[in-house]
Amino acid sequence: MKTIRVQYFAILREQRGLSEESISTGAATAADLYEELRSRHGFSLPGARVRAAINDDFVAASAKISEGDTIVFIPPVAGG
Amino acid sequence: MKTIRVQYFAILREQRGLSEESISTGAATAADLYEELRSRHGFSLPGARVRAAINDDFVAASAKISEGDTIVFIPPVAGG
Amino acid sequence: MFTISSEPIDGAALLRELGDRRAGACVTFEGWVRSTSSGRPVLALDYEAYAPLAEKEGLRILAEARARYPFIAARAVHRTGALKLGDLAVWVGVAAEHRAGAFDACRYIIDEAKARLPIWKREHYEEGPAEWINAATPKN
Amino acid sequence: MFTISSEPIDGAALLRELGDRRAGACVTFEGWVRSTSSGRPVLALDYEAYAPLAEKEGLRILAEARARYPFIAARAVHRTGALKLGDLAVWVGVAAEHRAGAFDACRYIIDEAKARLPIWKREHYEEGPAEWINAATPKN
Repeated sequence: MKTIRVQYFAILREQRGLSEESISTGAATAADLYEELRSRHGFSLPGARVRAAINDDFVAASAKISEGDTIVFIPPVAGG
Repeated sequence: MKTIRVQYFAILREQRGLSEESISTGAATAADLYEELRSRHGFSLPGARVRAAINDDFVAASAKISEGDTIVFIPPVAGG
Repeated sequence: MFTISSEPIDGAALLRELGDRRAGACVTFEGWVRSTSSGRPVLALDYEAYAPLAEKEGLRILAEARARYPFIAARAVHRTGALKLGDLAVWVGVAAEHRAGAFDACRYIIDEAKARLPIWKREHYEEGPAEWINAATPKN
Repeated sequence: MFTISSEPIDGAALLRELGDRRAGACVTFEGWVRSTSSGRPVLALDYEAYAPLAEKEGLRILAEARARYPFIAARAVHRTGALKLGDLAVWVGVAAEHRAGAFDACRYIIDEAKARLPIWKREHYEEGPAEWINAATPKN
């Protein structure tokens, strides 16, 4: 288990009901963590539609999570 | 012979030394008139590099000149 | 420089920053809040940004534009917060020696910014609940 | 509207004229007097226009742009007279529902204006006599 910080924006922030939180997780990768949070909070966006960032940099879904990381899941952007 | 008005701009104005004049001419077309003025005033631009306008509309070099027309010969434009 | 701003954007001041005696051309893009979206009447909207990453990604976009097109200076700002119809949501300006570089770079920057920056838009409509654009909702 | 002006161009005021609630994008082009021309240092320049025909031809260019690209409003002004370095020589602005139409129309208008309007430029250099650009002179 490691302690990390998660920040939420836009629809994820609304569905979670808060902007950030500290959590303890056994998830190894960003993708694993998203699935854990999705099932816990009922996020509507499937993992394939969300990008991940760790410590303010985009990362692959397979990126490893480390103790103390700040992780953000990025919903699809406005586009047009 | 007909009486017409000629306006000069840019390098033609400088080489003629005035902005406009009334002249009497026997020239039938815009191209004929330019050659007449060029030989009289020593314009450096050959006829092929000058466009003609009659009464504030672009015309072909072969356009006929009528009594009372205002004629302008248009040097190459600035471009860039 | 690419910045995220919660304050109104002053396009005229940004344009003055781009002034340069070597520049013969300056192209600007302004994105305005418009009154319809996909045919639906819109009343207002909110922009929310993940600002640190948006500014980093914005700088990457400016660097890519510089590698592709000849220009002297570029500046971009994206607004966040509650905006009303007609408000300036995003501003991009590029000064270049010649106009082709200014047009190409300005268009590249706004196209990439719209596609890549972590900035989200929620529209408020005349009818029905507000929606986050492009995000799946529980209903669809 | 396409106008020829002997007074300084107020870009901010022109931009406000283009405001429209249906517009989501506005692209502007500014042409500035720059400090070199084909590598030669320039001190200042004069623009001279055959104004009635330039405005007519400008309106034709705007009509052509409207037939080719989707936009809501366009406005252009070309300066005449004595300009110094950094001065605004030409301004084109296009407001459109979407940015592609605004970029395409703005670029079309300035490209055609530069090629077709009866407007001439005389450059004053650090060294040597002033020259009308693109016009053959007695010496060459």
